[in-house]
Amino acid sequence: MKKGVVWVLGAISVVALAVSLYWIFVVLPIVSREQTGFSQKIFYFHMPAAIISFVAFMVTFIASILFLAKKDFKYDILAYSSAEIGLVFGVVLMIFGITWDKLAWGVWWTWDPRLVTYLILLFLFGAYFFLRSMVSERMKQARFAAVFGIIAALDVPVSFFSTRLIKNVLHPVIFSREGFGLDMNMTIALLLAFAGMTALYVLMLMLKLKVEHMMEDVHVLKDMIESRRD
Amino acid sequence: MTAIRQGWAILRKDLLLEMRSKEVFTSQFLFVVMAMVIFYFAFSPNIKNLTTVGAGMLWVAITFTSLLGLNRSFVHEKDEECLDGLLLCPVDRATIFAAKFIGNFFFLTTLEVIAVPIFAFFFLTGTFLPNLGWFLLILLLGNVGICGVGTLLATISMNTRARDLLLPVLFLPVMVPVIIPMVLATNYIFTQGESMSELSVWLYTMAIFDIMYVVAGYVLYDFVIGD
Amino acid sequence: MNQDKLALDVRSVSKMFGRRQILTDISFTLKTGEFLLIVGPNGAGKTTLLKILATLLSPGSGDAFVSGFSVKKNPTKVRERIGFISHNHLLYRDLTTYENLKFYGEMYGVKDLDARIDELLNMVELNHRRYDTVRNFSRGMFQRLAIARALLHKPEIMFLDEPHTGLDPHAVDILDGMMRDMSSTTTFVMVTHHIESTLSLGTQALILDEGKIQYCSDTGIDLERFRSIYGKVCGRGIEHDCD
Amino acid sequence: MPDIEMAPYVLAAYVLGWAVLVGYCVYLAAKMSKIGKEVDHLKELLKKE
Repeated sequence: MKKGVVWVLGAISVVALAVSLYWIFVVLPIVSREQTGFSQKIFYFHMPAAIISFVAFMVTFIASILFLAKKDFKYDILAYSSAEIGLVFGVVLMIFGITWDKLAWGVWWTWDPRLVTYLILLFLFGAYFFLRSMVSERMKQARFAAVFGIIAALDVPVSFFSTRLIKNVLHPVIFSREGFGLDMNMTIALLLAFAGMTALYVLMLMLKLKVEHMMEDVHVLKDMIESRRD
Repeated sequence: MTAIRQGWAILRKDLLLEMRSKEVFTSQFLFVVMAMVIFYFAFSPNIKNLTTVGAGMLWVAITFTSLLGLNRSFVHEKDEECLDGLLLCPVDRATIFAAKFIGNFFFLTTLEVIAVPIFAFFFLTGTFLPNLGWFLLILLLGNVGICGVGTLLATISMNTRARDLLLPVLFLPVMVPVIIPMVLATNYIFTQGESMSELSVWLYTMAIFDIMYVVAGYVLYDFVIGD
Repeated sequence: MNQDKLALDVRSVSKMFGRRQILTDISFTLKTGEFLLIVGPNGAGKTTLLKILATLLSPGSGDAFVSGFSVKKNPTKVRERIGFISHNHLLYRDLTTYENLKFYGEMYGVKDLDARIDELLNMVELNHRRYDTVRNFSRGMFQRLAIARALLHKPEIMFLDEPHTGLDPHAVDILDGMMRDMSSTTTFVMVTHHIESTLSLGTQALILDEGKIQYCSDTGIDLERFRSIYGKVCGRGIEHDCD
Repeated sequence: MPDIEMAPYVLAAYVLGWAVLVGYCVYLAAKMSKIGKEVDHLKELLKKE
């Protein structure tokens, strides 16, 4: 891993996220009550987090397929590393999501389709890691996890679609995010946050992969020492 | 041709074994009836017309009961160490999936043939009868979904340390987005029973899910069976 | 049958379980009609090797060809041609003798299945148990039926994983008789502990230790060398089991 | 809810969200340095023997 890349990514994410915070809280005016007021500021971090966690799970999906095709452990490592980071962003997303609910509807939890979709998604990838912990043989673990990762990722569109269905029954559409109508400053804030989070995701992934490869090194070194003693 | 012959041999063997022991059917039947009794006492104090919660009760009962059967779908191979025997046969792994899937589907449907009328007798008023055909279609789609993804996940879980403990953890979150349209559609039939136009969206969702997961199981089965 | 056709062609097979190296770069060939004995101490990788050849495990790297078919690319073709006997009998306890054989026969697509089942049941002397569920069989009866099961489809190559373990004398007789009768037409690969009693059957031998080949005959067993390497690897003479 | 009452919720969400992201990075860094030490230790052992 190139140290320089890590620093650059780190710098990008820190600067972009700091500037975006400045933009969100200082530059941007508070929008009018009709447009949900101060709570709208959540949106600028909420949406990038959603997209990143979705992307992270897609990476898991693709890496799982590649693993089954090539049987190379580096894809398995990529798959579960990305899933772990996807879960981290998923948790962040849930924090923003339930706050949004509280502000928009006055309760911490509504069965908002997006929230439900992500709740299911978190459970799915929680199950993914539970499955991994239940298989000790490395090859089998990777194979099973890859199959379940594919199933879990296939579940995302179904889950999104079917949770939309409850929505149509329980609540008529209360609010649609498309109605925001972003102006110039809003777009800048959103793009900055998005760039910062993307850099952060790549950075986290690189660190996580590095950690996993170092753990591999530890095993190899231990084996070498043991084989010398024999 | 070969695949059909082999699939049929596996299926017939599983049916024969179950007919001899009847252990899965007996436990599933007891479970589903007791679940209904408990549901009655849980809901009846507050809800006058149990038909309004009927769809939820039905699918909760069926989903959890199906777990019992799915967990047992490999019990003979695993407990009697016959899995190697099956794997040594010149048979496509996808064929094993198809046979096990059809077997599970058959067992679950058999159970429902008995359990659902009992359920209807206990909880439902007759208003859904004109739409019986739609109701049966929902049951059919639900069973295909449960058994499609269940067969694949049961094979995974029986090969792990946790064995049958793992199946609910894997199976339920995968099933939730499908149980939602199943429950909604069933509820619609139980309580409204007039215009069927809205029903089609739910049926499509279930059908898409069914196809997706049966195909996934068929394609991915090679990776989950055996060591 | 062409005696020079290769029954087995193993090309640098390696296998790891997790981080543990079970087999390292195993290569050997075996001609059709030969009888190969595989011996070695516990944990030498004998069973793993046999399972790879029988397509129950995938080779981590390298490839093996059974009757010319790759275990990696053509496992189904391999499975059609092999019989496998291990200490697991691979029988369904709640099925009868006949139903067990019928099931496996259909899986293998055996022609004239009923006649074949008759013939085999006579051979292993279980015809009188035809309609009994096998649940209450003795260990020896299980093993005899397992032999019949493995022979159903007239395999070209038989893999035997310590077939003598836990057998009663009657079953041993049947097993040895079967191997003698078939040895002219069938290739055998046997993993064994009881080296002394089976050495007369073998035409080739392989000694494995820690996943590596220590001795591999190609033109018949050189008894001197075999004895000395066996002694070195197992720490005792061939009159003792190696484990 | 008036805007001014929303502010604490929004800020709390930001703080918590950030805490999770930063916390994960810190966890990764800590793990990395711990394993780094182990790798160095093992390499040294290997040299000595």
